[in-house]
Amino acid sequence: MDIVTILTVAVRHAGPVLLVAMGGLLASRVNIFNLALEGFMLIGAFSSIVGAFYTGNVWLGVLFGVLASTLMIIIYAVFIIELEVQPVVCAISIITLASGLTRYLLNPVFGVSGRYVLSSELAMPVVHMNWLEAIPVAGQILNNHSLLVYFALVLPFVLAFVINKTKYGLDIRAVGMNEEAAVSAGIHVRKVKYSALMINGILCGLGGAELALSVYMFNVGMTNGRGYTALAAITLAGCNPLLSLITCLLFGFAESLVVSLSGVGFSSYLLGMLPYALALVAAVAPQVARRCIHFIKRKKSETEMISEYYRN
Amino acid sequence: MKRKLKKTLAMMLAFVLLASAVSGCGSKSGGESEKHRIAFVSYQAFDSSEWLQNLTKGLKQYEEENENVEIKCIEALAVDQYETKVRACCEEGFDIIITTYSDMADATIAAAADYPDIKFGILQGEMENIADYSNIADFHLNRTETAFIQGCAAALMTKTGKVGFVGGSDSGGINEILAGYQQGIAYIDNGTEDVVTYCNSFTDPTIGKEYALQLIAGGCDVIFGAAGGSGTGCAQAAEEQGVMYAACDVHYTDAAPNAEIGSAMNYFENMVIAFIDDTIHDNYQGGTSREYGIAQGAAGYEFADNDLAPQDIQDQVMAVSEKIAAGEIEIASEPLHK
Amino acid sequence: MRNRKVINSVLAIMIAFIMGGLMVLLSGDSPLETYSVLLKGSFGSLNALKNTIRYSIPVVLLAYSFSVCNQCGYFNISHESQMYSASLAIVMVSELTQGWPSWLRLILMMAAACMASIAACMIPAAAKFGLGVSEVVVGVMMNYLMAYLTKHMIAFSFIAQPGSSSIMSLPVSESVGAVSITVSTVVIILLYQFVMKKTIPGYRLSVVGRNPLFANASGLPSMRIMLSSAVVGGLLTGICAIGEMLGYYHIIYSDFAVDIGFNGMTAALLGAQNAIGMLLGSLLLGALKSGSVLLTVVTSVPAELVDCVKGFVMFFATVTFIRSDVWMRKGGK
Amino acid sequence: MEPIIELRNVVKQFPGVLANDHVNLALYPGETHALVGENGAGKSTLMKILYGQYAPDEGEILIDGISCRYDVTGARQHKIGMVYQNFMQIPQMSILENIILGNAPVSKGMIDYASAEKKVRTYLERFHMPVSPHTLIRNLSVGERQKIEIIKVLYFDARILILDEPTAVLTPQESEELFQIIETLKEEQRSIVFISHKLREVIAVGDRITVMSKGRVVQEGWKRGEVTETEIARAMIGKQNVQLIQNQRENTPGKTVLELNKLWYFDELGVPRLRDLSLQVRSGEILGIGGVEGNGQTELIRILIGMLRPSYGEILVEQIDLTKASVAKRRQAGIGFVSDDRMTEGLVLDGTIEENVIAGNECDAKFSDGFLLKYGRIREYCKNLIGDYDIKGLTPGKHVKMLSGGNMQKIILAREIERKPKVLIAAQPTRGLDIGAINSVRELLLEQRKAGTAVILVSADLEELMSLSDRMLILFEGSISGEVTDVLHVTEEEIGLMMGGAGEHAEQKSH
Repeated sequence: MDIVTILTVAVRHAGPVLLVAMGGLLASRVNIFNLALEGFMLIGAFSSIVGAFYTGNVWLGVLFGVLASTLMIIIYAVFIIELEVQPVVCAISIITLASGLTRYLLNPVFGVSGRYVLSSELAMPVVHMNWLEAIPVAGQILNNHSLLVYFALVLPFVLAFVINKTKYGLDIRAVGMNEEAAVSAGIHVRKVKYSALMINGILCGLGGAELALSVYMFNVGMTNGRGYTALAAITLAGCNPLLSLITCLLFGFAESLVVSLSGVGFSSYLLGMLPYALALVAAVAPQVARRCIHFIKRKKSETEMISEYYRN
Repeated sequence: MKRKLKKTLAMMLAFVLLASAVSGCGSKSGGESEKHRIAFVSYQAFDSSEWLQNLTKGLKQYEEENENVEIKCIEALAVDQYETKVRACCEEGFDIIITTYSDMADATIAAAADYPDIKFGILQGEMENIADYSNIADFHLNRTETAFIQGCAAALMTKTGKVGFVGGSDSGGINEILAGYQQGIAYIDNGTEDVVTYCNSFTDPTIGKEYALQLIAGGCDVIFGAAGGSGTGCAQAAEEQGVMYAACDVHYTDAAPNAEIGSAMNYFENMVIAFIDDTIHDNYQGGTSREYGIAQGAAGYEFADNDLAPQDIQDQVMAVSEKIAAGEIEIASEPLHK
Repeated sequence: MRNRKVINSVLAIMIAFIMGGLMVLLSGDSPLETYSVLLKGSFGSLNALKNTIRYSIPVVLLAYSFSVCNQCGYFNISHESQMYSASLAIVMVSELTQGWPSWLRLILMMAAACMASIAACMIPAAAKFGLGVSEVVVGVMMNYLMAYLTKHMIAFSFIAQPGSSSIMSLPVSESVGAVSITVSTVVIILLYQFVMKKTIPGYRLSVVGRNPLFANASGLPSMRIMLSSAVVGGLLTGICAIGEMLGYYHIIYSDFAVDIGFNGMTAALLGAQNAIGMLLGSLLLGALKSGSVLLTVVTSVPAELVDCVKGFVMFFATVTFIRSDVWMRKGGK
Repeated sequence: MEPIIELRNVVKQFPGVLANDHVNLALYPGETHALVGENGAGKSTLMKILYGQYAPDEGEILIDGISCRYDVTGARQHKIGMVYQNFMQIPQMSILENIILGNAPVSKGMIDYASAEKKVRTYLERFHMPVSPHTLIRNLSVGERQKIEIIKVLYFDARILILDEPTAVLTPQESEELFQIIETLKEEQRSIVFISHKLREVIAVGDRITVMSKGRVVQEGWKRGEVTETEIARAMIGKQNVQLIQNQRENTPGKTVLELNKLWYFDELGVPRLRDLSLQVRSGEILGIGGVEGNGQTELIRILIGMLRPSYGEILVEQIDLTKASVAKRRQAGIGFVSDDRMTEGLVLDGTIEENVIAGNECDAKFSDGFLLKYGRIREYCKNLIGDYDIKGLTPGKHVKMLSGGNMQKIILAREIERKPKVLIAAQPTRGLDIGAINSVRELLLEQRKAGTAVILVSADLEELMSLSDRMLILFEGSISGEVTDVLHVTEEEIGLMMGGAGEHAEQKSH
C-alpha cells in the first residue's frame, strides 16, 4: 500500500473525528470540557440512518442526524448551565443514554437488532474533481471524498477566522478566559455558552452522519471511541483550531498506517494508547515549560540585579 | 418564579425524549413453566454479534415448538455480573443452565460446585480439566470445518489466485476460523495465495471497509470476513468493488446481495438445542467436552441464493462437506501463517 | 445546612425511581412488579443480601477515596486507571513470584497493588497541585490510556493467557475470602469516621480542604496534606482492586473496571461526602445492581433499563434543587 | 437642571443582609457626585443596580425621566459605564481587545481592528500612556491598568461613569492625574459617580456629596465646599463622637527582636518587589509600615511569615536565623500574624471557633495528646477566649461566618495573642470594621506593645499609622522611601511625598 493511498485513507478516517473535534473545541473554549462527544456522535450517526431511511434522501438524513444530536446537547446544556449539574457526571449519563437509546431503537424502527444496512443509493456521494487530478500527489490524496470530509478539512480555517477575527469569537474567548469580566463588558454569557454548545451539537451530528452514511449502515457502537480520540486531539492541540486539524490528521494517519500493515503482529491497543498518551503530555507540558521559563528568568534577573546593586 | 419554571421544563425535556425512545422495546414473555426450565446466560449483549442473535431466535422458536420447555435468555453485561446471575438462576429453580465462552468458565465452575443437581452446559468453554466437574458439559462448535469449506469455495472461485481474510481480533476464536480457511485453500491446492489481516474491532464497519479495500487493492478478489459488525463493512467493500465476499456465521446478503458467494453457517442454536434435547432425554454427559460440527448438523455451508457460484463448484464444495462430515479430512486448529 | 443536603439526595433518588418506573411502564412491564423484584433481589434473601454487600463494597471504598481527595479540591475521576494499574501489578507479581510461599506472594501482591494504585492516583494530583493543570483532563486521559495498556498486556504480554477465545490475563492462584473483604471494609469505614472526626490528620485535612490559604498562613503544610490525601485515595482504590481481583475474579478481563469509578463518585455526591451518607449511597447503588441480577432472571425487563435508573440517580444526585448560595450569587436577577 | 438618571426608593435584599433600604439618588450632567460610606454601607450594591448587574427588589430607575429595567448590556446602551475596584480585565488579551470587548466595531462580518485601534490610540495619548494597543494587559502596571478601565468606559462614550474606589491602588500623584481627567470629563457634560471612603478626596472632587451607612442614605444634598471632613466622618459613623484611641508612647522600647537586612524578593516574572530592605523592630515598639498598596507590603508580610522565600538577605528573630524556616517553625519561634484578608487567610469561614482557634498548633499539649484531639479541653479554652476577648454573637457549633467583622478579628487576635508572640505582624487590622471594633483592636495592639511584643503594623490608612506607631517606615517600589521617628509632629504632605517616592531616603524634615 503506497504512501498516497495511506494518506487518502487517513483523510477519510480523520473526517468525522475532525468534525467532532471542532465541536468539542468550541465547547472547551467556553470552559465546558465536553466529555460526551462520543454520545452525541453516536446519536448523530443513528439518527442520520433513520432520517435517510424514512426520507429516502441522504442530505435529509444528515439533517435528521444534526437535529437529533442538537436536541440532545440542548438537554445537556440546560442541565449544566441552568441546573449546574456536575459536567463530568452529566456527560457519562449522556454517553450511557446514547448507547442505550441507539441500541434500543433499532428494534422499533427497523425491526432488527445489532445493525441495519440501507440501500446503496443512500450512500454519502463521493465527489470527484478533475481539476484536482492535475496536482500530482496532493490532488490524489484530496480527491474523491464526501462533501462532509471537505467541509471538515475547511472547518478549522473557518473556526480560526471566527474565533480570532469576529465579534462572536472575541465574546467566546472572553467568556472562556474570565467570565466575570465578560459579564461586566455586557456579554450575555449564557447565550454565548448555549450557542457554543449548539454548534458543538451540530458538528457532532455532522460527524456521526458522515461516519454512518459513508458506509450507509448503522452498527451498535459504531463510533468505537472516535469521540474520545477527538477529545485527545483538541487537548493535544490546546484548543487551537489549526493545530487540532494537524492532530486529527496525525491520528488518522496512524490508524491508516496500521491498516496498511494489515494489522498483523501489531497490537492495535498500543495504537489506541497513542492519542491519549500524547494528549496527557500536551496537557502537562506547557505548564512545566512556563514554570521553567519563569524560574530561569527570575534566577537570571535576581543574580544580575543584586550583584550589580552591591558592586557600586 | 422564572428559575422554577426553567427547572421543570428541563426535566420534562429529558423525560419526553427518553419515554418516546424506549416505548417500543422489550417484549412481554409469560407462559406457565412445566417440567424443564432452562436459562441461557450470555456474556455479551444479544445484539452485539450476529451468531448470538440467531441463537436467541432459534431458542425462542424451540420454546414455542415444545410445551414442556421454558427458556429464559439472560444478558450478563459486566464481568461482575457473571457469577451472581448464574447463582440467581440456580436459586430461581432453573434445572438446566447454559453459559457462554471461557469468560464465564470460573463463574460456572463456582456455581456448579454449590448446586450439584443442576445440569450446567458451557458453550465454547475451552475448559482444560472438564472431567473434574460432573455437572458441567462443555460443548464447542467447530468453526474450523465450515471455514475449511469456505476456503475451498474461495480457492475455486478466485480468478486472480489471491484471496483475503479480515479477522475481528488476533484472538483464539478467530484464529480457529483462519486455520480452517487456510487448510481449505491448501486442500484445493490451485496455487491460491491468502493474505491475513485483523481489523481489531467487531463493531466498526468503517474500519472493516478500509481493510477490505486495502486487500482488494492488493489484488484479492475474494474477501473472507470473520469480524461480526465490522464484517458488514468488508461485505460492502466487496459489493462496491465488484469482487466476491465469503461470509461467516451468518449471511451478509443485506450488505453484499450479489457479491456473497456463500456463508460458513454456524448454527449455534442447533448445537444448544441438541444439547438441551440430550439433557431432557436423560443422556446428559456431565464432565465431558463435545464438539459439534457439520456431522452433528450444528454447522453447514450455504451458498447465497444469488447463484454467483456455478453449479459445478457448488457440487465440488458439497462433496468436500460430505467428506468432512464423514470425518475423512483432518483439520488442525492452528493457522498456517499470519 | 446538613438537612438541606439530605433532602436534596432523597429528592434525587425519588425522581430517579419515578423516571425509571415510567420507562418500565412504557416498555410494557409494570413498575411495581419491577421494583418489588428489585427489592427482593437486593434484600429479599440471604443470597440477595450477599450480592448487595458484594456490589456495595467496591462502591463504598471508591466513594471514600473520591471524598478524601475531593475534600482537598482534587476531583478524582481516575479510579479506573488506578484499578487497572493495581490489578496489572497483582498479576505481574503473581507471574514473577511463581513457586514462592503463598502467604509471601499474597503480601507482595497486596503491596504492589496499593503502590501501583497510589502512583496512578498521584499523577493527576501532582498535575493539579503542582502545575495547576485540570485534573479532570489528566484523569480522563489516564483512564483511557490504562484501559488500552491493560488490553495490550492481557493480550500480548507475559501475563496474557494464550489461546483463550477472548483476551484475558493468566489466573492468580492466591485469593482473599469474601468475609475478610467485608470485615476489612467495615474496619476502613469505622477508621475513616474516627480519623476524620477525632484525630489531627482528620482536622488538618478538613481545614486544608475548606481553606488552603488559611492553612498555609497558620503553618499547616498544606501541599504535603493535599498530596497525602491523594495517597490515601489511591490506597483505598488499591484495597478495592485487591478485593475485586483476589476476592472474585482472579483474572483481568478486558474492560472489567469500566465506569466503576463513576459509581463511587455518584455514591460520594449522593452522600454529600459525609461518612454515613456515602455508606447509604453505596448500599443503594449496590442494591440496584444486585436487584438487577434477579430482575433480568425473573422478568423480561432488560438489564440496561436498571442501568438507566442508575444513570438517573447519578444525574439527579448532582442536581441541587435547593441552592441558596446559587440564588444569592446570581443576585436573584 | 434635569437629572440624567434617578434612583427612586430602591430596595435590595440579600439573605441576611438588607443591602439597600429605600435609597434615592439623582445624577446631574457635568457633575461629580461623591458617594461616601464605610465598607458594607451598600455603595457597591447600589452601583451594581445602577449598572444593571442586580435588579432592584423594589423601587425604580428613571433615565431621562422614563422608568426602565435593564441588564448590563442595556446599561451600556443607556451609556452607563462602571469602573470596578478589582479590574474586570482579561490579562491574556491585549489592551485593544479588552477595550473593545462587548461592543467591537464590525465591518464586513469581521472586527474592524483598524478603526478601533485608531480610536484607542487617541485615548492612550490623552492619558499619556506611550504603550502600543497590542501589549497584553498582564504586562501593565497597576496604575496603567486603572487607566485602561477608564478608557474602556470612555470607548463607548459613556454619559454616566461610576468609579468604585478608583484611587485605592494609585499613588497620590496618580490620584491627582485622575482628578484632572475627571475634570475634563465633567466639561464634556458626563455625570460621574465617585465612590470612596477617603474623605480628603471626596471633598476635593465631589460637587455633590451623599453619605450612606448600613444600606440607607443618611445625609444628602451637601454641595462642594459646604462641608468639612469631620462632619462627613460623623455622618458616616452616625453622630456619636467616639474618639479613636491614641498611642501615648510612654515607655521606651527595649532591645531589637526582629532584624531584616538586605532583603530582596523577585516575583514570578523576575520583577523586583523588595529591594535591599533592612529594618529592625524592638520589643515594646509599634513599627508602622505605610505606603500605597502594591509597593511591596504584601510581599514583605508573606516573607516574614514564611509563605514566600526571599531571593536574598536574612531574617533574624532574637539572633536566630529564620530565613529558610517554614511557616510552622517561625510561628513556634514567636511570629504572630493577623492577616489583612480575614475572610480568606484569617479564618475558616464555615468552621466553628474551635476549629479556627487551634489551627497551627493543634499538636500543642493543650489541645491534643499528639494524635487525638481533646475536644473537651479545646471547648474549655474557647469559652475563656470568648469571655476574655468579649466575642459577641457566638454559640457553640455555630459557623464563624455568621459573626460580624469585628468579632471575627477578635477571634484572630485572641488566637495570636494567646500564643505569646515575640513579634506580632498586623496587616490592615481595622479595615472595614465599625468604630467600636477599631478601638478594641487598637486596645489589644497597645496592650501587646506594653507587654513587650514587637508589633509591625502594616496599613494603608494614614490616620491609623499616625495614631498608633512609635516609628514609621514608608515603602515605595519595594524599598524604604522614608522614615519618620517623631510621629507626633509629621504632616500628611511629607508622608504623601515619601509615599510618592519623592526624595530618596528623605529623612523626616520637621522634628
